[in-house]
Amino acid sequence: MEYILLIISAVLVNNFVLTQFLGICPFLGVSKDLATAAGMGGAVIFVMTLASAVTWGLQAFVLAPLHAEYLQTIAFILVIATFVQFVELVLKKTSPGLHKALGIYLPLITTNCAVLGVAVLNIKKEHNCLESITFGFGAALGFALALILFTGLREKIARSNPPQCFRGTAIALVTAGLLSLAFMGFAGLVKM
Amino acid sequence: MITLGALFNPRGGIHPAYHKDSTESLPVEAMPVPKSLYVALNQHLGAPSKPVVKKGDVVVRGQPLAEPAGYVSSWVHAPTSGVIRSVESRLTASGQLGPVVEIEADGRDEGLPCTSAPAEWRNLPARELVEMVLAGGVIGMGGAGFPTQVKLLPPQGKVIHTLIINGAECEPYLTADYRIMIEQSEKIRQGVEILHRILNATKVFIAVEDNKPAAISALEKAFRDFAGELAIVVVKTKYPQGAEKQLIYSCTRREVPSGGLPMDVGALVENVGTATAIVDAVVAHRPLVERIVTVTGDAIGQPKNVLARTGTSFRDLIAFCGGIRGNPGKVICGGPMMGVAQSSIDVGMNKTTSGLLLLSRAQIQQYSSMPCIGCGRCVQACPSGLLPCFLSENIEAENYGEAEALNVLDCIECGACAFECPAHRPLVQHMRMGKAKVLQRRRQREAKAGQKEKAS
Amino acid sequence: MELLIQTLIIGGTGLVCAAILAVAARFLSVHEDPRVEAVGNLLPGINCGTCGFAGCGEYARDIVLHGAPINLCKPGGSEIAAKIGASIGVQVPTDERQVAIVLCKGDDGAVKRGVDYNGLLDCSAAQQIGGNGKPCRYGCMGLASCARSCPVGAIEIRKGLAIVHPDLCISCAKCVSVCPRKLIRMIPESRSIHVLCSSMDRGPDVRKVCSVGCIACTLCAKAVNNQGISMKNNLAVVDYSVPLSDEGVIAKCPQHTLEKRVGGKGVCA
Amino acid sequence: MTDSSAGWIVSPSPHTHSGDSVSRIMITVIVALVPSLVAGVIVFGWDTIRLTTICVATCVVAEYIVRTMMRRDIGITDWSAVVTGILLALNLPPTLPGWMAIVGSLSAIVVAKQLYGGIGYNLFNPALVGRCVLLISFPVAMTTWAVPAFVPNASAVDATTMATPLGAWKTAWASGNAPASFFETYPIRSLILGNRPGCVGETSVVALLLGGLILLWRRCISWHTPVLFIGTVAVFAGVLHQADPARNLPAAYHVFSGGIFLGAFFMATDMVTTPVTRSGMLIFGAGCGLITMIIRKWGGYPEGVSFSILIMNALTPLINRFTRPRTFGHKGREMEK
Repeated sequence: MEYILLIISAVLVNNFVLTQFLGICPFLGVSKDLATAAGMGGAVIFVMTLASAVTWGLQAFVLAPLHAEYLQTIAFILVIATFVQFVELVLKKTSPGLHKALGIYLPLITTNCAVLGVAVLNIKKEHNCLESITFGFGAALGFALALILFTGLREKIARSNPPQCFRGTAIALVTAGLLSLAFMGFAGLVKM
Repeated sequence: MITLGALFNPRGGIHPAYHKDSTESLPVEAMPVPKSLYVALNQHLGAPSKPVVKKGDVVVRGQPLAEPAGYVSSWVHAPTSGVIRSVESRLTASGQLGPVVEIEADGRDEGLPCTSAPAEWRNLPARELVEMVLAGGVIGMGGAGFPTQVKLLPPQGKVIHTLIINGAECEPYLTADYRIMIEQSEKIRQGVEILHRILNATKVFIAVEDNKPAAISALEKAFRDFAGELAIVVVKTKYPQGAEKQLIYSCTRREVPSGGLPMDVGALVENVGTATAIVDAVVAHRPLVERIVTVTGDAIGQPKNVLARTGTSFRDLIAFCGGIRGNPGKVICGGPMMGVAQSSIDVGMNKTTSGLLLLSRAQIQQYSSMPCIGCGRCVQACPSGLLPCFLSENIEAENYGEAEALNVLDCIECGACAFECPAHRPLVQHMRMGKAKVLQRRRQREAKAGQKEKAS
Repeated sequence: MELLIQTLIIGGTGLVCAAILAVAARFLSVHEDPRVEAVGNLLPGINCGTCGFAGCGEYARDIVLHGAPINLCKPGGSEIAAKIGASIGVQVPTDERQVAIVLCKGDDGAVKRGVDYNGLLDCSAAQQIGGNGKPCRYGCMGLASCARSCPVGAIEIRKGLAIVHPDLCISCAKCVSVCPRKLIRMIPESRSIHVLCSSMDRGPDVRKVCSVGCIACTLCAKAVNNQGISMKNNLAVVDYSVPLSDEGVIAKCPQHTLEKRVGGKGVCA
Repeated sequence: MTDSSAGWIVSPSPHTHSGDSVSRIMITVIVALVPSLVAGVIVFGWDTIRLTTICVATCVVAEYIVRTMMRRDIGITDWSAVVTGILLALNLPPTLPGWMAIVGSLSAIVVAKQLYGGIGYNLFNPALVGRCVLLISFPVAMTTWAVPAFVPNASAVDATTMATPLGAWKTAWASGNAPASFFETYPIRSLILGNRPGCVGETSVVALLLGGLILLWRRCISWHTPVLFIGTVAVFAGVLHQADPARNLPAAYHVFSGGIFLGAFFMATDMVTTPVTRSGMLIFGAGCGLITMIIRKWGGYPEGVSFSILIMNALTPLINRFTRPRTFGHKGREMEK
């Protein structure tokens, strides 16, 4: 039950994109087409879940015993980068179309603050191994959900008619703001 | 023979004001042959006919003016006797330029000498009957103008087992088919017998909308002792009930597959007017050179059902019906839903011209450039199950790939969506443009694929 | 000591990761022609699409793998074409610059509109219902589809008539395929004499609807002995394949359909 | 008469029309809102008129100014800004300061509507965006409720304010106690008539239902969304009540209090921001009901209608995508290419 609440909290209440504003770059970058967004969501779920597990292990078994917590950031990024490179290799092999559509945003998951954020938050909230994985998975799920939701909205924005100066990213950011306003309704749903 | 209520109800549809009362009780009136006639050579679907006369030739009524220029094409005959004034590109009732033969009538209206006695068609083989239909220049008179002989010769492997006679006449204002059903129900019966003989169909349906009880009883009387399996289907009054695919669904609950033809579900639909034209062509060897036109609308002096020669100009038709009253907003060839707004009245009527409509400004649709407000009424009205609102937005944004994915090619351009649209968007125009662009893209894609194949 | 631990941790993690990736790369490698990337790097990368391909990358792939012409990149011009040619060893075709011209002169002053139009402001949409009420069935409708298709804004609609500014034209020919009445042609830039009409109606019919249309009087064709201007379907047609130098012919046209325009500095009606 | 002087029109088909238009729909909505406005005036008095005037005036003026700045057609003749203004006013507590109402109206018209290009292009219901911006920015002012005109149980009232039924229930249980004399303070009859604290226009179920019927009769809305919205809330609340009658309000209380009727008939049926297909409307209504009840039961707010509709607005493009009707002559539903 606790784990389910953790997931609900990460998906709805503390959605990484919509209430914590992490990972905005790919959120805006790959939300133009449903299939691409779903692919990105999948990639992020993979990277985030595994990175949560590995970084937790790295912290618990290497950094903490050796009192080298100050190396957290750089070591975590190393791990994340590996996973991202791995996903990139897999996608290039299995789904070149998706690989092409994701373009620069795929390697950019490395520097996606959402992924690093999950790893760091796991340590900060003193999650155990299973909690870390659950939290990582939930956060990634929330990211994917927000991405897919936003894709639908982007499609409608593409047909809308904003003033010249608001076209493109500007109106997308306004929309993200309104979406996050709507998600405020979930505030207080899970007290964690 | 039996009379059936509505069998199946196709999806969507609208209920416009019908305005049929001003002409439905008026008997058909024959119009004298006018001085000049403008006979278009592209009245039918398919290749325009090839002219066989030239400027200065003298012709008599029923003499061929042009011959078929392909398999899907038709003969065009002289509607009266006179001199050919010109054969050139002119404005036609479709709104486009097309080959037109201008005839100056000599006033004598002589016909071809009768070469053979009325044929005893019952003894002739089907093949010969089809030849006679072709020679008579018969085309679908409901509006599309598909050459009838092509429909009567299904390719190998296709069997037509259901014949549907279309008397729905769902377009508002028009009463031409209604008058045919009342005044010539016996002739329709003869036409059905000929079609029955050609096709050997197992089932015959005659579909009439339930707002035409007089036509139904006239048909019931004419067909009461018909030998084959025949049913008069009283379909629900709604637009576009008379559209070919919708009517097939109403009678058989079969859907013509996307991109297919009625014969793919074993059906053939003929308009009641076409049925009478077939009788003329087969029994009397008389080619199709005249038809009944409903001249109506609130800007015409005297609404009438007129029997007029093909090529009669709209100007002459209007003059015969009491001239223009007041200030017309639109002159429309055909009905108000699918007809073509004319930019000139010096245009000849076709074999497919079922009506000429003069509407005042108060009666007509005014299109605007307002954005879609997403009410979804077009979605509910669309008989094809499309999403006209999103289609039009995508086509406006030149997003033709998405338009293709939304099946724009399945649009039948009936106009139900634009009739309902509270934002008055020109949805049908969007669809037509989208269809053209999607087809163009497809051709380009195929050409490119062909090139690549060649290169590799 | 501290330094050693740091080095060991980061180095060790990096080593493990590198090992994993090395193994993965071995099993998941994909081969791609290196020339595609080379050509792609030469292209401007703005994905304008004027070459007719879906972006620069696609065009690069087509050049290398399917032998597409190398001079299609308009923004890059001849300079980039030369570079691409050098990198993959293909000769650059050299031709005179082509510019678009609208062969109609019937603006709102010359053609009186008889019937109003109520529908989409798009040429091909209007053409499907026979035009937008301008009585000439061959001339420019002025609904600006060509102007919208022009990637550089070289087409202006002036008094209901499309006019190309040749100095801005990048010869992409997009407008040519957009015009439903086929009024736009690509011609060599140096050609200066044009018959600005496309109507195939007979003279009296043209006169009825347009004050500057070609009435097929044949004076111009006779003046040049059918060398460079010839009559075809009730219309004088300029043969742009050869230069036409005799400028006296312009004065011959009673309708002022013939006009002289050079390289963008010409007189536009 | 010659052609050139005839002056008639060429246009694409069809040449005839049903006669309905956007401005007619908007005027019908305004007419349908009149009963609720009247009810608001009866229950909360002058504040109703004050807020409505401020919101409508701000919306119309803002729309006019923004359209002029964007150099677009001035679209205010379609009456949509008036509708937004009235709907926003009906969604505000009666005592809200005027300047806050102005802030809400500006968020509604400028941010939620005109930034996207005006009517037809907005993604979220403008009035609800206005309300939620206010709710998050001024939580105290937005949850201070005036005492209605005819209080059945005066003992539950301090001098000037009173809690809404849902608010009273939630606050009491937050501290672990059942609210005292709840069913005497808020009898079901006054919930239906509208004699209870709440937003200006959400209280009178009778008036809202009357308006909803006008919209249904004039074909401005279809029954799908409201029925599924209210039905889902009723079923959800009913199940909860069955499971634990002491802690959960009966279904009727959930349905008749809060903004369910206002939301179901006037906000969840907004044409622009809701699905176009019938099945989409069903999903939309059910989703609204579900999210409303989740927020009411487990969320931080006592009321969730506004947020639930906004969230479903965000889902609308996806719902439209996945509820495409089957095209005539095609085999299956093609959801996605």
